Amino acid sequence: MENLNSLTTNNQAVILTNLEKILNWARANSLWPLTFGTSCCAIEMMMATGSAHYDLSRFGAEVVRVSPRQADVLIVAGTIVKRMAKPLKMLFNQMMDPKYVIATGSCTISGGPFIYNSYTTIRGVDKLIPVDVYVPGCPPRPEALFWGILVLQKMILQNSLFKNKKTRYRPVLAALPEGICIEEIHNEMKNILKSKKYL
Amino acid sequence: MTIQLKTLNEILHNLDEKKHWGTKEYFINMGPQHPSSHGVLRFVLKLEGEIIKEIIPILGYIHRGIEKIGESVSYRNFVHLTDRCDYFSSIINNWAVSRTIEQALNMETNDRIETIRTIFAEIQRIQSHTMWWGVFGMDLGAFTPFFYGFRDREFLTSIVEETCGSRLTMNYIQPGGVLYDIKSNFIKRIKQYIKYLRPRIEEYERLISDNVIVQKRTENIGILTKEKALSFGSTGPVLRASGVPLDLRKNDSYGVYDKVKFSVVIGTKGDSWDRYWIRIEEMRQSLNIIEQLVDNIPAGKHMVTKYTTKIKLPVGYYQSSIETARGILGIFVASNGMENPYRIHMRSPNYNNLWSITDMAVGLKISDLVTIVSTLDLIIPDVDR
Amino acid sequence: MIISILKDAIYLKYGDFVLEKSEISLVKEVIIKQSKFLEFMQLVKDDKDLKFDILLDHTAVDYINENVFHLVYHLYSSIYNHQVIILVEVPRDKPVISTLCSIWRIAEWQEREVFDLFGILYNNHPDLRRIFLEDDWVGFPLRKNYKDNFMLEK
Amino acid sequence: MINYSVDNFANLVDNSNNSTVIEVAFYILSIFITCLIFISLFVMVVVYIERKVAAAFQCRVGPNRVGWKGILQSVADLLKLLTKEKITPLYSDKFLHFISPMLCISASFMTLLIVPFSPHIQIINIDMGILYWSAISSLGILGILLAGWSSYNKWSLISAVRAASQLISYELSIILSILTMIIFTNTLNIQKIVLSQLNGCWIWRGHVVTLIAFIIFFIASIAELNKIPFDLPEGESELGAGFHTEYSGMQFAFFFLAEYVNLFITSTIIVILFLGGWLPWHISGFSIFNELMDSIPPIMWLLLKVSMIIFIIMWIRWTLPRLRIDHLILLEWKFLLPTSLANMVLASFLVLNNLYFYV
Repeated sequence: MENLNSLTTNNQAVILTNLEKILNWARANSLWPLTFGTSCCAIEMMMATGSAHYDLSRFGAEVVRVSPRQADVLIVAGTIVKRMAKPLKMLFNQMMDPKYVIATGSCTISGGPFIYNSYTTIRGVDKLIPVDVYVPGCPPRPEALFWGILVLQKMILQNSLFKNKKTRYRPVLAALPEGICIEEIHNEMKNILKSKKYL
Repeated sequence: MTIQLKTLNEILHNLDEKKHWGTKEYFINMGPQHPSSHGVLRFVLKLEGEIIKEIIPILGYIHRGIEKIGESVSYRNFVHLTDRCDYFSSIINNWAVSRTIEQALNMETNDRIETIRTIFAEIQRIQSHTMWWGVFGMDLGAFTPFFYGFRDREFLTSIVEETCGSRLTMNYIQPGGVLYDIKSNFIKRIKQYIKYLRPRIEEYERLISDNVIVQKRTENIGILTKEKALSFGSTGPVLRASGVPLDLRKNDSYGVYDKVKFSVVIGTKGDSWDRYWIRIEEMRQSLNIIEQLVDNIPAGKHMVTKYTTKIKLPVGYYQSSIETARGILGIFVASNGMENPYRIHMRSPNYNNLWSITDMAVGLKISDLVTIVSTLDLIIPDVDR
Repeated sequence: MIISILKDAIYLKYGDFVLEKSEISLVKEVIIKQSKFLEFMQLVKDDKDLKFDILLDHTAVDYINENVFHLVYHLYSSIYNHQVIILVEVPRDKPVISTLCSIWRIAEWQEREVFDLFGILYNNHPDLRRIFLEDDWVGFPLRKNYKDNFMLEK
Repeated sequence: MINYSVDNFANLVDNSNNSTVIEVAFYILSIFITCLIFISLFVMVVVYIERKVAAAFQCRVGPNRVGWKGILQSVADLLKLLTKEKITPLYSDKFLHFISPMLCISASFMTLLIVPFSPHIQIINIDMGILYWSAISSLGILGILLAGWSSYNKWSLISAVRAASQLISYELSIILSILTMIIFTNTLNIQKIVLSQLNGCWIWRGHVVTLIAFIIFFIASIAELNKIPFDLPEGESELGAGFHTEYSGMQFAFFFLAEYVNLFITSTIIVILFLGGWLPWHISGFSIFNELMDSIPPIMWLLLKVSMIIFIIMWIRWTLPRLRIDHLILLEWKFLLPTSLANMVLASFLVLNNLYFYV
């Protein structure tokens, strides 16, 4: 396999291009979510996957599998606490490749309303498992979850996950205008916090 | 003075030695990620074939330490946190905290605020019961009620969202009033909804209650007698199913519940069927309450004190409880005169309803355990806080 | 019943159990001596005109500067629909009190929660272990002097 | 009246006695390929229809983004399952874990041989067609049992034991209701059974008796297919994913495929025994009506009737909740079995005194 890759020009195996497109199309259009709801975001996730108004089965993600073996996408919905970290990691490792993770809700992105003074909440799920798509909101509306799934589908179709499996793209980066990188934003936020102007 | 501290492994270990293991009994772990565990409630079951010999609920998989956060957060901010506990009766939780603060500062609220609060509390109760009915159907194996329950709840959520601004964690009732005044077409839409939901509840009855499979799976399953219900501290529909007419809306008559005619629904045997049937009846009662209130909402200001005034409770203990969709929610505040409470504790209805399962589910099968858990209508983030 | 009448009724009937009358705050709490606590609770439950048959709530408050724990028991009677809060003071260095499992079954798990978060021990409690936190968790989070480097102090 | 001469592929090859080994091999290969193509097309269509029907019952839309109106949805599912990673759990019984999906899918494939699409299109017309079907379909139970046992997971063990007890006990009432029909048709050959219903399908010719046999067969076949209200083996809310918890990718697709092939085969058997297989729907008096009905080819008739039965099964699947394990066994042993036995006695009484229509 190694020498084959060297043959390719932009790290894209010439022979596989069309086959890969078909497989990506198949994987993108039949994402089977794994039910993993802990708190209030789980209700919005159920609202999206299981309710008559917002119907996730339009995008092919209707079959909500219970066992991690048959699931493709792990929608982490709700606060993750220290005691839940081990089962979450075990579940993620039990899932079969190609697997994706959508972190819905501000609790999974950064700990949400329980960041300060909570002795158990994990501040951000990406400390535990690699996350593909972040869906902000507390709880995010079902349409926001659809946005997350459509972004994931686009990423799969663009084959942006397979090129280098180690680094997972963070969509936040994609939305940044040219010339600005994430570190600048972090420093700016730190100064504001230190200066306590907002109090 | 016999204090023996134990750990879970010791419990699981001596469960093995206590009874010599026949080849039949074995351990199973209805893990934190289980479709019918309503969240992250974990049961360790000791099974013999399919019959449950012993059941150990294990919590803490969503314990965020809300009471510890409560000690470093001002009273107005704590109202946000109560939304994240029992997210199916979030407005009623907000009302509990605001009522405690209003009683402590004996802050008077006018009639308009009280009627709006009662209307929204009943709306929240209907939302929670339709959601419960859908999940109850799903736990019994029928997938369609899940969608019907959500469909009806969705109409109500859009009405509430128009006024409160958010779908699930409303944070609508603040100490001293209500955050926003009700929108102009709120009354019209609520009346439409009442006309829409009444035949729907008949449809619910036809789909699930008249179904002989459901009746067979819920009658005489998980019987909670009156004495046991009281000693297990269960409240709300679970206690009323065992025949105890304890409903704070009637006894304490806060809000405008005393001006409204509604009956407290009581069961007889306290089995899963009673707990099921009571919630369906309670949905009808809530509809009646809203119908009586929605026409004559008195005029007045929707907020007595400005939203940004700081709240400082005098030193001492304050306690008030309120009837949520699942039971009595008590807020206990110990204040030392500072801006944030010295100690704040929520008496969660789900936490106390949960433990009666250790006595009810012994000797029944796994599918009965699933029925009982879903008739107890537990919300695990409210159990763990 | 109005709160004050209920408190006076308890003072009248069980005067020697009561530690001191508290008038300062609105809530209907009655402070009880630690020694005769279990006996008082049993009496209060079976008393024919009080009949507190539901132990609604049990929690604790940590007064670190007075070096004392206040244990709060919130009782409710489903027949007369009145409620009372019973307080017991327990020294901070030796927080031991007898369990109420024999009177109300729910006490077993409410006490386990208070043990888990405050570290208060209950003698002859059938199954005293942590309920929310891992068994090997060090320290009791809700105590005022609880230090944890995982926690972000605001 | 069209006289249906029963000749099909099997006879052509047999009487040419000088058929060499290569011809036979080529013949079997062609059968296998046609079966594979038919089955994969059929399953994809039924999966799509099941999702759309379920969506209609639950007042939602169902897949409509993938391809025109969601047609390619099941194609996407199949391709994704093809390329999913395969796993054999560490402590599982490797060989059994590998073989059990094969068992399941081969059991349902082998029963494809006797499906009479039309008088000419049938792979083999063996004399004891129905007996062959009931024998082979019980092989599927073995696959499920091995799957649950070998995947070293307590939940799938419970579900496998539940599946075994359920399928074996409902096998009884299926075979008994087949026997009552054989009393009427007194032949096991499938084409002959269909031809025996030339002037009226059995369901109303044998009036009460065949109606009871139809109902019992229908209930027992739903239980055989693990469809709600009998889906205890993979009850979503009780056992999670049931016996196929530890299977992923193509192995899970085999169980999925086997389930739908069994659905097709069982509904064809119902159609053959009770609704007059590929025979057009004739009303004795109206000759023009009958000519019109004859214009539709027999294979369309069979697929029409089969899809009707499949729709009813789907309808039941999306409305009823699930039975409990002891109610399930109680229903079979205490209710279905005695009625089907009494039904058989009644059937023999009817046949002896020629009391059914069009004797």
